[in-house]
Amino acid sequence: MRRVTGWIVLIVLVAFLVWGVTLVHPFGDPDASAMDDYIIENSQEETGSNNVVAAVLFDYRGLDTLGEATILFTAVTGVLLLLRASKRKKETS
Amino acid sequence: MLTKIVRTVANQLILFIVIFGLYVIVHGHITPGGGFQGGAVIVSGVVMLLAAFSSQELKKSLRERVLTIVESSGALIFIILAFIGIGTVFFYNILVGTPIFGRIPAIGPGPGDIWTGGVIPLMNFAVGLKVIAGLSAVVLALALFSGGEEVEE
Amino acid sequence: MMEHIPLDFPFLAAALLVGISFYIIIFKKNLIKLIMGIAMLASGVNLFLVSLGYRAGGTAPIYTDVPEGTMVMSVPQALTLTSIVINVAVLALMLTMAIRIYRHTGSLDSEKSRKLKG
Amino acid sequence: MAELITHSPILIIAIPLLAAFLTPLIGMASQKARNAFVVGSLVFVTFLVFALARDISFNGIHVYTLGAASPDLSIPTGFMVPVRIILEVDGMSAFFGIIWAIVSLAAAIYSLSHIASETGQTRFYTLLLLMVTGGFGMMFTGDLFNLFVFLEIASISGAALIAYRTKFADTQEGGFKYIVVSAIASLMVLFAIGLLYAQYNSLNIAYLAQVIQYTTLDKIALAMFLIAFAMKTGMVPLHLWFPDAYSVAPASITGMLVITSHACMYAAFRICFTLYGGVINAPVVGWIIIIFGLLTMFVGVTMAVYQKDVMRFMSYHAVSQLGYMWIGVGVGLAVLGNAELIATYGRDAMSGGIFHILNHAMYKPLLFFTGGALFHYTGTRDLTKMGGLAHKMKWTTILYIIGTLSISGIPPLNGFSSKILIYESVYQFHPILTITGIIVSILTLASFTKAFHSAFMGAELPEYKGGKEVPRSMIIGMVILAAGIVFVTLFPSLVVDWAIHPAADALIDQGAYINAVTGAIP
Repeated sequence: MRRVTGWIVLIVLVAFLVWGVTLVHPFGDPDASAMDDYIIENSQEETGSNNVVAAVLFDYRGLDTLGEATILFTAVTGVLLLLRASKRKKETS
Repeated sequence: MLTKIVRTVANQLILFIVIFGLYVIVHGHITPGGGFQGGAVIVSGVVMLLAAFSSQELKKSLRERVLTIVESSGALIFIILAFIGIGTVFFYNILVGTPIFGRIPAIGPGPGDIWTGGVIPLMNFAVGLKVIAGLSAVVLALALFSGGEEVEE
Repeated sequence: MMEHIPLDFPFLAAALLVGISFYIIIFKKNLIKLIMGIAMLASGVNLFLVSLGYRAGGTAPIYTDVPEGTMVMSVPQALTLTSIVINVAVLALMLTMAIRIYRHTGSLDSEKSRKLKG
Repeated sequence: MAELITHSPILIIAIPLLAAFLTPLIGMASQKARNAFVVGSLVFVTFLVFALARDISFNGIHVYTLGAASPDLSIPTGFMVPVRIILEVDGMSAFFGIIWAIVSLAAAIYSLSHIASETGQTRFYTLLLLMVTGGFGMMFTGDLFNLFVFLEIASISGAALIAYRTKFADTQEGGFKYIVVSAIASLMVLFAIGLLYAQYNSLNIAYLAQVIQYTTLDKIALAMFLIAFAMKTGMVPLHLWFPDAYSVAPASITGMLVITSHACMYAAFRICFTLYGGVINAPVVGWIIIIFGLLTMFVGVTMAVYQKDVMRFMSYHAVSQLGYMWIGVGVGLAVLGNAELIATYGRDAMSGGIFHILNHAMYKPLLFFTGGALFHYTGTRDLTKMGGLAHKMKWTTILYIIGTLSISGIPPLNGFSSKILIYESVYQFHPILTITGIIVSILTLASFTKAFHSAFMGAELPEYKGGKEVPRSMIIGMVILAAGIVFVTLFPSLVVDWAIHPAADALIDQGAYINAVTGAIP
């Protein structure tokens, strides 16, 4: 029973995915994108960075990168928290 | 712990890996790369050391406590760089036009200039610091834990 | 150069990756396989995102010593970069929990190591 | 002060984040200083949230463009499309922000003594602050990809906190389930964002809402968004992970997880009403939400009746209560676009659903906290092993009674005011919804009474004779939430006028949300 349900879910999902991606614009030919063109044209002037991706990461979409760094920080903190000893070796004040 | 040949080679190679990683971090705003990528390069060197030497041996030079402090400071530098723009707006690139990293490159294709980008190179550096310390701490903690040792508080 | 690649190949590859990973997530019982499935799901989504921004014949959006011409879209690349790092973080935490579960129950089989029911 | 208000949308996100980065360093120096620092920063954030909400009720939507030359320059001069990340705080966001601020403050205070005997406290508080950041980010952002990033922050820190008590195997399993579900859900969200980006080349919610066409791809994206967020809130066919994860976490974290599921609900509302509001096939989507809401309500409560574990029992009730909110807002969605029906009962139904979110956000964490207090006192979560606890735990008993009366909708408590609002308005839409709601309410009361009887009443058991009431900070944490309940009970109309109706109107009024961003072209 579980297997059958699983297969049905899987087949429906894959069918929708393949159908969906064939509706996306042809590869290599996206619609004209005002936002990207603006960034490519103006990033050198506004941020002084030759690397447009770096300009997007740290200037135009800086909060995303801060969030990304935060997630890394979260994961590191989480890993160290979960691998900690659950008993104190010596009592701290 | 692997053979002496591997350990010797790893010992020599780590220097080049670190230099390459630092190069990727420092040139993040003019060539492909940046803090995350360069940090990941250096951490791959740490993983190599972990494979060549034992985690016990590596623990002597890489202390968890130190790594935590470095990671926190990297994150702090990043968020403070974002905060100094708050005179105008959070994340405002305040250094563009100033003597520190403030030059504007020639518009259009051209050779890169290291003194450009405003806060971007500094943020790259902060992120690189964070990634190096954070991911090293993770791989070290996982290696130590599989060896039966737990992280201290 | 692009003429040789059947029209939407990267998009279909992304859909296929997502499909395979859902197969793994639904049917596999081993926790490590489950984690690998999620890693593949992430790769599929990342491939989809980064191929959205490709413009035929475009160069990387970096002005240092680049020939004149169109540049590919830069925002999808930044999004993909962000998403890759996020998934590294998620995987690290998942693996840690899998190790902890293995320590507690001595098994990585999600049926055998199960404590919580209903 | 005016400067502070202008920058407050980002400050509310950035201050807990800054505090989280500082906490490991302060924790190395002194534990007391760390605790004071954590609570202090949360108090400051709560103050900022209230100031911002007050300003919004007078001056309308706040827009904050990150990295631009001025905060309200949402679109670069002489350009038509937003380029940068924009934070957009309207009545709905502010409403959720207030809830999140209060509950996280109460949870932090409650944790001070709840986890006092455990190791790794510094990392615990760091993650708690990160979770606060993630929640606020989800509520305040006006950018889809940013929403995904903050969703991930909230779920990763939540998963690590669920697995906090590493010496038990079930905590690890609960945490693992939570992170797997979150990872799948957020990757689906990301895929849907990709589908939207493929067509409109933008990530800003307001701009997308303006240009969206409702093509087939948009429908697939909408389905993916809804499935992902429904999965994260524990809607019924996808609810199996929910009690597993919620019952094993430390009680303070369970209280916060309830609000993160509300934040996912907020995201789903934002997608349905604001992003797709102009083009959506409202009756169909509304009915789908209503049917699954009904299922959620009913299955949750029937599963809860059999539970012996006090936290599992409450988790299933949380599932069931979430159904009320889906129904209330779902009815509002089903009649969206029909101004007459919106005025007769749609707005009331939505207000009822949103009011119920507020009430649920007060009494459910309170009940989880009392469950945690029982665990703290007895060392077990098994209800059959408890008994006669009212003799020693006076405060906990009183607070538990308040929570129980509120969740079962006994007049005059706040749970009643929101439920009656839902019942009245939903009855005009379809009577069966109201009948099911009342039956679920009765079952809720019955099962909570039974749990009360087995835990608190009866003779004092010999093994719990020597214990003392739980420490003071846990009681303070619970009393903060109980005070919220009492406040809403005493002034329901005040709350409805100042918080609920603005939030409901913010959802209905899609144009204002769009105008706040795209109308600001100089």
